[in-house]
Parts: sequence; C-alpha cells; structure tokens
Amino acid sequence: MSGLTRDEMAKRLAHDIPNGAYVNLGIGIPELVAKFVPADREFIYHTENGLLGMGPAPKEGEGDPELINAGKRQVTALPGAAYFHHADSFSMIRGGHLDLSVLGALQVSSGGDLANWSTGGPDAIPAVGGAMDLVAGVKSVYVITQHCTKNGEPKLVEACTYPLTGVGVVNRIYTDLAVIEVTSDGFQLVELSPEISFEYVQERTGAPLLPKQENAS
Amino acid sequence: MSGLTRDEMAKRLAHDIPNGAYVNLGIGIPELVAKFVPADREFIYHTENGLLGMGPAPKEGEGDPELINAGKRQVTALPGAAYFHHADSFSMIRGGHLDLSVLGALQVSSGGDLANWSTGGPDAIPAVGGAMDLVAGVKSVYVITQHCTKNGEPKLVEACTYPLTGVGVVNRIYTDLAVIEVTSDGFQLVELSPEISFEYVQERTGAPLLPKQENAS
Amino acid sequence: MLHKQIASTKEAVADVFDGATVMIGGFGEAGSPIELIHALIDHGATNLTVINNNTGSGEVGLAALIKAHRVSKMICSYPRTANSTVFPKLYHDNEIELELVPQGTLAERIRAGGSGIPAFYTPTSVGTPLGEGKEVREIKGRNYVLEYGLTADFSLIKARKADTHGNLLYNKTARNFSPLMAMAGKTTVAQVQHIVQAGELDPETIITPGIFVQRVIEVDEPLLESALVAAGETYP
Amino acid sequence: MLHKQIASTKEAVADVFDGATVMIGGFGEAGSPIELIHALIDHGATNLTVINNNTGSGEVGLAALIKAHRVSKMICSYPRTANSTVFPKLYHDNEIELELVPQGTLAERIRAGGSGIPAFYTPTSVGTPLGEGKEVREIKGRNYVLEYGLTADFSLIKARKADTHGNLLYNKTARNFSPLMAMAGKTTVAQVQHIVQAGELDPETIITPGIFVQRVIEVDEPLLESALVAAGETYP
Repeated sequence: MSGLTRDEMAKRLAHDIPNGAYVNLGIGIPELVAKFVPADREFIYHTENGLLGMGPAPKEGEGDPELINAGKRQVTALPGAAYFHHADSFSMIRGGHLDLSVLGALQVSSGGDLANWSTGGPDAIPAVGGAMDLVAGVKSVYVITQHCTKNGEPKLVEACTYPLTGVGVVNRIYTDLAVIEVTSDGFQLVELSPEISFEYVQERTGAPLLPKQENAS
Repeated sequence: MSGLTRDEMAKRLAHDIPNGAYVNLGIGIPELVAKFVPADREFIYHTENGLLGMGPAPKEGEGDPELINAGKRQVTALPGAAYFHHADSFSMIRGGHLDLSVLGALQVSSGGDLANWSTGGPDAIPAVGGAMDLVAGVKSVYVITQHCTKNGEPKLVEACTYPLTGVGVVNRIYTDLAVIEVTSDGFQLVELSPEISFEYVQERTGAPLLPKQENAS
Repeated sequence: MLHKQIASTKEAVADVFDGATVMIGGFGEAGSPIELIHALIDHGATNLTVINNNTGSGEVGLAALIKAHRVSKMICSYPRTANSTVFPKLYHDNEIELELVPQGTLAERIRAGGSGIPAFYTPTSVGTPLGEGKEVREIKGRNYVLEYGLTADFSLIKARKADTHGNLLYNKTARNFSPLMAMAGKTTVAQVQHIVQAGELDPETIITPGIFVQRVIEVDEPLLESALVAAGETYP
Repeated sequence: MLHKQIASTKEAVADVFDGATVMIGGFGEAGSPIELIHALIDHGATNLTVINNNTGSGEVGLAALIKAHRVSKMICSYPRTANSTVFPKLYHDNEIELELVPQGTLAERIRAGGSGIPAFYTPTSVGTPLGEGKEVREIKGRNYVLEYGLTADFSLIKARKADTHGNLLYNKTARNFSPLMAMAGKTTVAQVQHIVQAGELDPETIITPGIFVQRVIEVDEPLLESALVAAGETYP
C-alpha cells in the first residue's frame, strides 16, 4: 500500500476546484496543482507578490527576473492578467476575494488548526510570509501534504504542537492516503486512495477519523 | 477703507506658497488662488476626487464631464498629471503629503478651530465633503475669507459657535483686511491690507489681535 | 471560460433584494452608472441602503431612485449639490435616513471593507459633531476616532473598458470611488463602454483586477446625467 | 521647475542618518534598488532599522548592508530565502533584532503609515505566536488584533520609469511593496531605468503619483542580484 504520488495528490485536489475559481497555491507540493487543470475548466492563479493570472514557468531564456511567484521562481503572465502592489494583493486575500488557498502543512489539528511556518526550534529562523494572511482571509483552505512525516509521525493530530498559522482554518486535507474533511466533529473521511484501507489511515492519523458518510458524494 | 478684493486676497495668499508645493484649493474664494501663480514658481494642484496636476477650465466645447474638480466643475489635466482613486487621494491628504490646504470659513477661533461646513441650523442639510480630512491631514491650512459676514459679524472669534470642521488646525488667515497667523497666543497680525489700520481690524475681530512682531518678515 | 459578461442591465441587477446595501460609484455624474441605476428602478427593489458620495441631481439616476422611495438610508459625504432637490425634500420630511461621513473616511471605510479590515483609527472628525459618540483613542499623543469598514451586497459602478475577465480601466476623474466599491461589493456589476477579450489590456495598466468584478455589461453610449437634467428629463 | 532628479546615487542617500528607519522595496531581488543600497553602504549610516520583505541573498545589496553591521533591526515577513546566509548568522549571534510580521500585515501597516492611519484591526495572526501580546478585539463575532502603521525616514525603491514630477511606473512583480513604501517614506528615493519629461506618461497609468516621491535617480542598467550572487560577487 503506497498511496498517491505527489502528482496524483495534486491532480486529485485539482479535481475539486470549481471552474472560474481564483486560487492561490503555496510553495512546494501545492505548486504541482497548476499542472492538473481539468478539461473545460479555467482557474485564475493569484500570487501574493502581485499578479493575478499567473502562468507556468517561462521557456528557457525567455524569463524576466522581475516576473516571479511567491517562491521567487520565474513565471509568466497569461492573457487577462493584472499586476498590483502588495496592499491590493492582500486585500484580495484578507478581504475574502480568493476562492481557494492550497497550502502545505507541518500539522493540522482535528479542529482545523494549521501549523505550517515554524517548527519552533531554538535554532530556527522564523519566517512566515503570507501564510497567516491566506488562512485568515481566503474562503476555503485546502491542505496538501504527505499523511505522515518522514519519520512516520502523524501530521493530522488532536492538537498542533508546532506554532500555529491559524486557528480553525483548514477545510480539507489531501494526502497520499486519503481526502479528509475537517468538520465540527473532527476529521471525516471523504475518500480513500486506491488500495488504502480506513484502518490503515486511522493508524497513521493522530486523532479519531470519522468514516465516510454514506450519502456524501 | 475697503480692503482687498477677492482676487487681491487670492493673489496675496499665492505669494506665500513656496515653489513646488502640492496644494488643494477648496471651493469658492480658494479656487481663485490658482489664477495667481507667482513668476518662477510651479504649484501642483490636487483635487480630492482623484487628480494631481489639475489645470484650468477647458476651452468651450473641449471639456470632459468626467474630468472635474471637487466642486464638480470641468477642469483640465496638466503635463505630469496623474489620476487615482479616492482612497489613494485621501492617503495623500490624511498622510500629510500635501503641503497646503486653502479653505473658506464660516468661523475661525483664536485657537485655530475651523467651522466651515454647517451653520447647524435645523433646516440645513448637513454636507461635509472632504473638509474634515483636509484639515486633519494637510501640513498647513490657510483660510481665505472675508473678515466679516455679510451682516458685519466677525468670523474670527474667541470660540466657534458653528459645528467644527477641526480643532486647532488653522495656521493662517487671509482676509480682505489682513493676514493673520494663528499662534499659541492667539491671533497675531502678519500684515495689514493697504490703508487698513490695526484698530480697524481689531474692531472687526471677535478676539484679541496681537500686533505685528517687529522682527517678523 | 469565465462568464462575466451579462446581456442586459435588467439581468445585471435582477437579484438585488429588498433591504440590500448597494454601493453606487461616481462623484456627481462622473462615474455614475446611470443605466444600472435605471435598471434598478425598473427592477423594483426597495428599502435599500445606498452608499454614494452624493445624492444625485435632477430626477434621473440616483435622484430618481431616491424619488421613487426605494432608498431608506443614504450613506454619503455631500448630500447637497447643484440641482439636488429630491433628497433634501425627503430628508426634511423624515422619509430618508442620512449617515453623513467625511469623504476621506467614507473612501477608507469602503476600502477597509473590501480588504478584510473591520475597523481603523483616523484623525478625521476628532472633536467635531461627526466624531461624537465614536470611540476616541490616543496614539502617540494624538487623538483618533475608530471607524468601521463598509461592505455591500451589490456594487454598481461604471468604467471605460473591461476585458472578459472583468479587469477594468476608468476614465479620468470618473474613477473616484469605483475601484474601492468593486472591492467592497459581494456582487460587483460594472457597466462599461467597451468589452474586449482577455489579453487585450496591458496588465500593467489595470486599475481594478477582475477578481473584484462579478458582472460586466456593455453600455456603449451611456447617458449623461447633466444633459438629462438640463433637458428636464425624469426617470422612469 | 520641480527639481526631483538627483545626479548620483551618492547624493540621493547622503542625508540618511545613523539610527534612521529605512524602507527598502523589493520581493527578493524583484524590485530591489541595489545601486541605492550600495550607495548607502558607501555612505556609512549605521544602527538602521530596515523594513523589507526579506533579508537579501548572497553578499550584495541588502545582505551586504546587513553584513556590514549597519542594520540593528529588521522588520520583515520572510528572513529565510535561497542563498540567504548573512542574516541567519547575525541573528544566531544576537547581533541583529528581528520583528517578524505576516506579509499582508506588513503591507497594510506600510500603507496605513503612508495614509495617516495610525492603527487598524486585522484577522491575521489571531491565536498564533505572532498575535501574542497584541490587543485583541471582537468585532461582529470575530477576533482581530490591533496593528500599527509603519513610516520611515527614508524609502529606497526601484521603478522602471519616472517623469520629472516623480510619477512612477514599475515592471511586473517588481512593483510589490514599492508603491506603499513610497507613501510611507518621509523622503522617498526612486532609482529608475528611464526618466522622461512630465507629460510623456499617460496619467491614467501612473502607479505612484509624484507627490510620494522626493528624489529620482537614473540607473539605466541596474545590476541583477541573482547574477551577482551566482558570480560570487560581494560588496563592497
């Protein structure tokens, strides 16, 4: 039982984004989502450093070091794009104008708390970027992450031990093992990855996992 | 003893504006100031409805009803002009970026309080526009007004009886009779209009008027 | 695949409900979306709270909406302008409520509402009747009043040009409150003179990014309020 | 008759004083006014508080300023980027202070400072370590933290084009914080690739109106931070 690859996780998440959505993709696995726009849908990608209508990386030699994404990698601007300054960009975020924020995670609690910016270690240089603004303002927050750490520790927990990014902000979690909704009752299974059992996921989850609702789509 | 005409008052005020100043002119007598830019100086006029670099009224038939000033009269845009929205416009005002606001007055107190937006009468429709923002934010506030009302009542008073626009905000007052500075000691004469005596001005002023300082320029 | 273009002004305002808060762009006639306002009159929604810098002039556009008794409350900075007779009459007759807000505070409250900022402090109105009853706070030795963000169920605005993504360009000082209202409206409807394909506008020059605009409707030759007023026109 | 054009980067930063607060535009290298920063290093002002989204990379530009021990405090959102080694070392050695601010709060605090708004409430950071010690207020059932505006003695920014009135246009995502910093700086210095005469820029497209800019200096072929870092360059 190996679960989904990172690309498969990204594709699964992209499947749940409605047509016309305005989406901000965090750095790392979230960036992969842009590779999997379902047929007949168009998503508008926002990057918090001042661009709506972000496109893929430029061809070799055609990039502009002043056209970058939040991860400071070169990107392109699609037809219909707009540039703006940082205050306007975060007005979009904080003001609830973006439909979806896709973020990575260190930990997610069953109450939807997210920890994704610092391990809190004494030697760590704290760096938060725009993550706290995204979770505070965007209509939906989807986390995409490996179900467990490299050491096999669960990332989905009762309560986060790392410093929080936001309280009660995560709506859904897409992992290699499952899609899980954060409900008022805690983690609820939406879908298991192929060949993955409920028990297998529960064993690797640090809080109770509610079974899939029979009537849920 | 007739004192200055409105045009002469405006010209006198314009004489005190430094080169390169960013200036907002209120509606009425303040608008006349734009006619009297001293030689070798350039003022940049701001109108709070979204234009820096405002020029004079357009020639007959050449105006655009969507290029207007705060008084809703057609104007022009000079070379170097910029358009912006209302929040940016009032960031300029509130943020202390404008050098001078020239306003009319119903009353000015010896402490620099200004009343210029409402007589407070029960039948009056209250209307404030941008006056409260201008006096709260602009570096210097000059009032240009007739020294007395049409009924001969003083407009320069101990304490305003009309609703205030701002508290302790007026720096200088230009009237038909005199130029008066508002100091921590109250009204101080800067200059008498030709053929006008100190006593004549004091009689028409509702608070003590300090004589001109000998060393003042 | 973005479907922001609406076929008619009627359709563009069809879901405005009784009791809605509606921001209407414009400073006087400059930027006033007169065709959308007339469609709103035809539509019939009533008990509206309207946010605009003024209260209209003559008996067309915003003044006609007020005259039709559709507006229970106005939030504005300057309800008294040339040829403004409709609002003063209803105000004196206690048939319409007025919340008077300094112009810069009005602009900032709208921007705050659209930016997820629920409240802010400002020096404007401190010590005046418009600051009365408001929380005052001293910060670094100066007093400020607390003001709250404004949002709207609908924002009706006018622009010069849109693309199919809803990106907007304005005309001169007709820009005024509209980019802010676009941010603060849950549903923002823009009437524009021209709609072009996405990609035809320079992304460096966009004033309102399309994310703030839900509907665009082409009105290629918009009526001019001052011309209608001068001609003694009324609406409907 | 406006004299905003300065002849040299040296002259442009000549009055930056010890202990000054300096905002520096840019998001990573995009929009970083590297020539102005190098002039500031040459100038020698020290004990600076610097506001920038990051802390520079390699040993040029902002990182070089930090390495030269001219910065006593950084206010930023993300002090940890690729090739960023100078800041971490000084931070671990307790030789530089860090005020970590969420990126959107940082942007809004700078805009507020430039707009005469001394403080505002925001939902960002509520319940997190970065909200600790801050005043929390419930507004309409949700909690917000109080944040204060930021201003600077000097803002050093980079733009694509200026006119002689100081109106600025930017390049793509190099715009980022610079229009806000221009508003918040008591003295704003813009290095630009081209200066044109007033009237040559379309007034509809100006991003930073000239009132926010006190000095412009032409640097027609600015250095590229990433290229310098890749080449192992250091400054001075």
